[in-house]
Amino acid sequence: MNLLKDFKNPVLARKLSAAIAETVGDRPFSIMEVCGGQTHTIYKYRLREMLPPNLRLVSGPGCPVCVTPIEYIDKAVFLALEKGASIYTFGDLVRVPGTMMSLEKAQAEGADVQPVYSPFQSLQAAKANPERHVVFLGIGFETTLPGVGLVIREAQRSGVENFSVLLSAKRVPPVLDALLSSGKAEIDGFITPGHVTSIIGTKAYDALCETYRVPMVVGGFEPLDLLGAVHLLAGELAGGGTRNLNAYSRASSKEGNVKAQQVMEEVFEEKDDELRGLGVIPKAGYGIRESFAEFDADRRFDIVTNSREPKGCICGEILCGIKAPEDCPLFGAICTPDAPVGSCMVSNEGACNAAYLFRD
Amino acid sequence: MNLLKDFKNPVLARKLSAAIAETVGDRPFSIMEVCGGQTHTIYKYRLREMLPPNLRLVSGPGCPVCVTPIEYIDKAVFLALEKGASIYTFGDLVRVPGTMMSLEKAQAEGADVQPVYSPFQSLQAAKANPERHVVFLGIGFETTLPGVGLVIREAQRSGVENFSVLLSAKRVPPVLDALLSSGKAEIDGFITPGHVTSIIGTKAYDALCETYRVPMVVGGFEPLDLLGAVHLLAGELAGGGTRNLNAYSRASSKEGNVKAQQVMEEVFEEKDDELRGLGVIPKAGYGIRESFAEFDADRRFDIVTNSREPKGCICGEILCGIKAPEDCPLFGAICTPDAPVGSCMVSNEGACNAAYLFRD
Amino acid sequence: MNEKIILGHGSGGRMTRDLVRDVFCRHLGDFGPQSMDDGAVLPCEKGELVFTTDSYVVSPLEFPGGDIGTLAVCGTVNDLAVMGARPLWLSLGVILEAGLEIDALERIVKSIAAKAREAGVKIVCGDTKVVEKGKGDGIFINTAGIGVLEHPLTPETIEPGDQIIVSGTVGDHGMALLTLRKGFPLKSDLKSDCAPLNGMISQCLDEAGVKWMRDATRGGVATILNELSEGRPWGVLLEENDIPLSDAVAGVSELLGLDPLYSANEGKVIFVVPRHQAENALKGLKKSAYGKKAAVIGLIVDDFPGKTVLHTQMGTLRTLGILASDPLPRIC
Amino acid sequence: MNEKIILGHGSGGRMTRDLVRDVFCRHLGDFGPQSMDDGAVLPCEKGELVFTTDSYVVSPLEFPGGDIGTLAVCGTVNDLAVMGARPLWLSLGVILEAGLEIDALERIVKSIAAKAREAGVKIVCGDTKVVEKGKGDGIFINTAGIGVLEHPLTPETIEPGDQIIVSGTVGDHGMALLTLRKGFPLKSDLKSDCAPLNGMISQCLDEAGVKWMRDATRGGVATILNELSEGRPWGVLLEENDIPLSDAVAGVSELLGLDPLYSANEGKVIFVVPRHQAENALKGLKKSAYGKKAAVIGLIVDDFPGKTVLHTQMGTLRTLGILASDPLPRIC
Amino acid sequence: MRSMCLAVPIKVVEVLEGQMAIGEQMGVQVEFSTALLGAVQLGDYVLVHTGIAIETLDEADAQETLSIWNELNSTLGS
Amino acid sequence: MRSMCLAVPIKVVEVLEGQMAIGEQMGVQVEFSTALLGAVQLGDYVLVHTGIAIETLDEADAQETLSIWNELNSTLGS
Ligand code: SF4
Ligand code: SF4
Ligand SMILES: [Mg+2]
Ligand SMILES: [Mg+2]
Ligand SMILES: [Mg+2]
Ligand SMILES: [Mg+2]
Ligand SMILES: [Mg+2]
Ligand SMILES: [Mg+2]
Ligand SMILES: [Mg+2]
Ligand SMILES: [Mg+2]
Ligand SMILES: [Mg+2]
Ligand SMILES: [Mg+2]
Repeated sequence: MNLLKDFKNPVLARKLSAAIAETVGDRPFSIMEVCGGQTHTIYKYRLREMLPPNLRLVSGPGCPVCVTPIEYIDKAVFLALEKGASIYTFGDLVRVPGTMMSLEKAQAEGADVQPVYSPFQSLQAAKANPERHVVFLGIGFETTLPGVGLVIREAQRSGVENFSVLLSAKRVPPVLDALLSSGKAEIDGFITPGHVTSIIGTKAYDALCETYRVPMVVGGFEPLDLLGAVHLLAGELAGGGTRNLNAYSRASSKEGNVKAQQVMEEVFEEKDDELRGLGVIPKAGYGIRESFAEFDADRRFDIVTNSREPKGCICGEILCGIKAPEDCPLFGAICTPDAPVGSCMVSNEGACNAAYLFRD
Repeated sequence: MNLLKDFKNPVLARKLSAAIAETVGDRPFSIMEVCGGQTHTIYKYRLREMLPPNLRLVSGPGCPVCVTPIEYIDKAVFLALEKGASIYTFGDLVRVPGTMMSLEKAQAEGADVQPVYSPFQSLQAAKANPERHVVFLGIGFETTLPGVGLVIREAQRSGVENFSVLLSAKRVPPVLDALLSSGKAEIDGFITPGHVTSIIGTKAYDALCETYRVPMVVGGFEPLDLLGAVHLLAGELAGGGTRNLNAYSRASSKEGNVKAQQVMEEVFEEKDDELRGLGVIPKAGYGIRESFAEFDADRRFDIVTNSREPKGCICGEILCGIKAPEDCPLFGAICTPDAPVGSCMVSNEGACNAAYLFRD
Repeated sequence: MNEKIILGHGSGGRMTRDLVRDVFCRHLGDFGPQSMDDGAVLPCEKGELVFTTDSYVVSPLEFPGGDIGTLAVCGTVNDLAVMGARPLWLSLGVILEAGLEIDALERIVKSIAAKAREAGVKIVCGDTKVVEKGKGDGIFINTAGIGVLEHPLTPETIEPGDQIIVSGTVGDHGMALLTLRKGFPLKSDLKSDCAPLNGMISQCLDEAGVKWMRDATRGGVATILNELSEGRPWGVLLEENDIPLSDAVAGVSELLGLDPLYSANEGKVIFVVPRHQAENALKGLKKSAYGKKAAVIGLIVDDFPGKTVLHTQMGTLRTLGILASDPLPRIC
Repeated sequence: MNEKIILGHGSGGRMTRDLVRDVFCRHLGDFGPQSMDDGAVLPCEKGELVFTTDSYVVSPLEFPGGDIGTLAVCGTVNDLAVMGARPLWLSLGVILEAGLEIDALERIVKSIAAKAREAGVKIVCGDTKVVEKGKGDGIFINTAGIGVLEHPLTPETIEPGDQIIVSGTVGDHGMALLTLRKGFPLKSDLKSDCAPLNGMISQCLDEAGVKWMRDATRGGVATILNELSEGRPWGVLLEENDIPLSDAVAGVSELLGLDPLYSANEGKVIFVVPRHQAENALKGLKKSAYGKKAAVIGLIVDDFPGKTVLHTQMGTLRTLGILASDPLPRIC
Repeated sequence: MRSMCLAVPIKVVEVLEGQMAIGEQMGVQVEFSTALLGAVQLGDYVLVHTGIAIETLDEADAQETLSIWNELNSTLGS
Repeated sequence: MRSMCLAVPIKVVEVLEGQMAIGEQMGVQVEFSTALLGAVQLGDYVLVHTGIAIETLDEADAQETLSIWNELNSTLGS
């Protein structure tokens, strides 16, 4: 079997689509796909076309680039231009506008900015260039964090002195908790993020389902994964169920990846943290533990920023599922992927970017 | 009057030429022009054509690039490539081959090599780029040395910490002394170097004239200056005189430039030194005094070289006036300005370079 | 404008186009290019010439399937050929960075010679400059090309029903270069598809009434088709399942989250031919080693005027837009 | 060869020529340039075209008397004109370094437009690339040019007695750029002489039987005349006193110990004309603003076959050789 | 280039020293860390995210999921 | 570029602070140090080597030298 192609099978897709329509009937429901990667797949394959019009898919706060505060970009630019650090980063971050400039523009000012596929590349670069200080931009949710933790642990183990991580790590369950407790977004069910769940396990959502009486289904990232998740959710919604289900069981379990959890526990500690547009959320983030302080760019450098959020951007409300990209007056006119105003327009996983790229 | 053009007057040149021919008659004489700048003028204006064939002009050891040992180039390359220093240098040095490579080739390996007109430019560059160490290549005879001394003094006065001088400073009188005492070159009279004399004064040659019973005349650098000097020398030679005369009195005096002598005295101290091809000559060079040790690149850096002189090059004998460039089997065939073997082929003031450039 | 040039201005996407329009075309006015075509049709006393230019700044200089020299010949030959010209003469301007190995330069020049020979073009004039180390990147090459116009295209006759053909697998060059990025832990047998296509194209022109063609370089198939459809009263409909894709390109695309439709090709042409000629066109293309995997991938449709739309493998329809730029390495 | 490219390879002197011969010409063989001329004569169906290319890498980008854009148009227009062609079309390839100010780019493009207008040529195609900061030097420009051959030169008819004419003062461009070197404590009103000379040249061609002409760019008058005399059964004899020299060029030359005969010009042409036409040629040149100081500076002689010899102001004779290279800044 | 939520099934083709392995996906080889997994076996499918395997994939489970969906046509019209 | 033995007569046109001056030679201005000379006057000719004045030139002496040479034709045939 081909685990990629088989989950794009259009015949099965049509079956799932029909089953979903039959299940929900004509009652209106809103489902939030939490993860930006899921949003990307939904737009890329136009999956909304395969759902009945009364079943609304709403993009959630799970795009790591989108929820990273603008101050983070300003810090990275500062480290690159003022401290002469080499910045290693996932490509998505390069074009996100900071208060003064993006990393791409910093590059044009002479900054050394290297897009990478893996955080390991940044540590290798630090070892290969002992005369430079390498900063890895460690942003992401629980999917990405264990890898960043591995690299920090390895840096300490091998005594690398010219390496640090500028961390902006977020946790999905507290964010969903805040979303649900605010009561602002009217969401009937959640497609929880498959790869985050591979790490943290489905058990992480049990309390949320119970507290807020809302069904959740773990969804993968192929078209069938998402349709399958919607199908299970539809069953719950139709029957008034509030279970915590798993439509991505080939890659995620109840307990999650215990080794990964241990690495996170060893290197990071929970903290209250700000998500862009959502404000400070209790326990929504991670910091680097004291025992690895030497690899914390925030501790290591005196970083000075003067950050301002762009005017008029409604990324925050979009991330909460309150508004859609098309509701933003800047969308497509002033804010485009060429000249993005907010972070949601930059990443391929951002709702505004996906809505613009795949617009009609 | 135009002090440049008037000393190129062809009518006066013909008069001097005729006077010289008449004065020497058909007796054979050899005259050495000590300075490389004089050699350059002689070739550029083909002054030998204006002298009787029995009056031979022989190039002397006064080309600073030519007498600088190959190890000096190797040191500069080492500082540029191994120590990451920015090298500021008179342009003539850039193409001189070292044992492994020239500074121009080091440049292609990433070295920062900047040709300058004045040593002051190097100190300015050090002030403007405090993150780099700037090394000025201080080579030259007494003409150039006071300026290098001024710059070192100014560096100390203004507390510049990222500046040093790699010194290879030579003194004309001890070199002439060595040449004369060796008895190898059969020279009947000397045209002493005008600009060196501006600094050290004509008195510096009194003892030589007396000891070796050979006439000397200070010569300038315009065609008439040189013909004028030859004219005076011709008179001495014809009459058996051994005086120390001055055909460049508009720019040099008996005492020389006392302020310049004081600067040299303050910053430098005499030492025995090696001249390329001539070997170590007592008191022929200068070192930087202990009180300015911080600006001495030799003291400041652990410089490692493994120098070898190129095989077959007879620069040494040419500098002594024993042989002419055309006597070198490599001349023009293997050794050319494009691919120089010895230093005499590189500088515009080198005998081999002048002979090649202005050959028929 | 008080902005500065950033990498995106050279991406080949919209930022590049805007820069060309707002800076070059605006100031050059009557003395500048009269169209955004890659080559210019020049009135000659008898017949018409095509004249084109491209600079090549690829990194690394050498890669599986070619090098910067291969690119410099093929790119310009192909630009002439897709204008309907027979490529005849190239100029060659090189800017060398001090520190470049002469051995590497020789290899590159040999590639240039080999590709010129294969394409049947002569390099008739050249220029060499050297810049300080740190002021260049090994070697930059410019080639300008002149060809004789033999088969003027007729985009104005394009109508719904006309077929879209691609001459082979899509995205190879861009994905091959991506896997070479320093430190990227990827390995594949991917090769650049860089090739001179004038022979293949002329065989196709002989067999089919080609109305329009274009080499799908920077920006890939999606960008080139957008250029075709933009402002037209008809649209382009692509069938995702029919687009030839090598396994390795598909694999790299999945691994890095990239869309091969936006990945550069250096040996692929998109053709528009009348429906009844499509079979002939394919037959003509397949005579060439470079056209063995040619396929019909879509058609001109009445719907979606001005747009390029993809019929996805899921059966849904998705508009293919133009990307702004990529934070990717230089690939041509 | 296991050597590396060094700056000297781009000096325009012998090292450049050797590199072109040993690397480019050798490997390109039949597919490479068939002569070392700056432009190529191309057989066209009716009449002949001239095609030429040059890259411009000058530093600083802007200087008194012009900028890199001015140079890029004038240099290529002049290369066409001195081949006896009427320049018609240019291509324009730019390589921009990230970090370049768009304002500066606009100024340069305006210069390009202005000079194209003055020269009466159209820039008919172009290309834009951007490289990372630190991989370029602001902007590099390549222009290729096409002209129609109207006045084929006849160097084979050159004979002793023919006159050597220069269209004005010598060495201005190179010396002007030298005084701009960072940190050099020199100031002067020196300006680059950069200008499109096709108008002036055509006026001269109308008046005089020009047998050969060349723009005296990198390497200066001495180098260009060496290229003329090399391998010929006759020699060139120059009269130092007759060579037009501005005071400032003479001054900088003295101060820095340089020879203005080896300094680059960007608006000067050397002509060889029959003795009886020399007066007409001068008259024709002086009609142009760029030829006001034109002068006869020497002649073709039986003596010194293959050489260029200078009759110095001292009345002696000195061979003018070709310099290997200079440790000087990039000037064109 | 998207890397943030992207994780792709990779078949292990070589197990290396130091908790590293090489995997393959449609002819493309990728080197990745296995530090977050237990021992990996040749032929295993793993989910690789930013060069790090985050989970072993359960092929049987995938197969089962697909066939459940395939069964939907017995209860619905095709 | 030759700088080593090269020294050129320059006419002082401006005296600056800090033992510096500006001189002119055929329309080219050069800034140089006067630290090795005493006070320089406007109109003085000085010999400038590598940006440093090393001597004040004696115009009268130059004139005399030239006229001595010019006298040579009285004793010789022209
Ligand atoms: S369209 Fe732009 S400005 Fe509006 S919410 Fe999205 S990112 Fe923010
Ligand atoms: S020709 Fe070359 S090798 Fe011979 S003495 Fe002169 S510099 Fe040395
Ligand atoms: Mg083109
Ligand atoms: Mg092209
Ligand atoms: Mg093209
Ligand atoms: Mg050229
Ligand atoms: Mg480089
Ligand atoms: Mg040319
Ligand atoms: Mg040219
Ligand atoms: Mg030319
Ligand atoms: Mg192009
Ligand atoms: Mg630069």
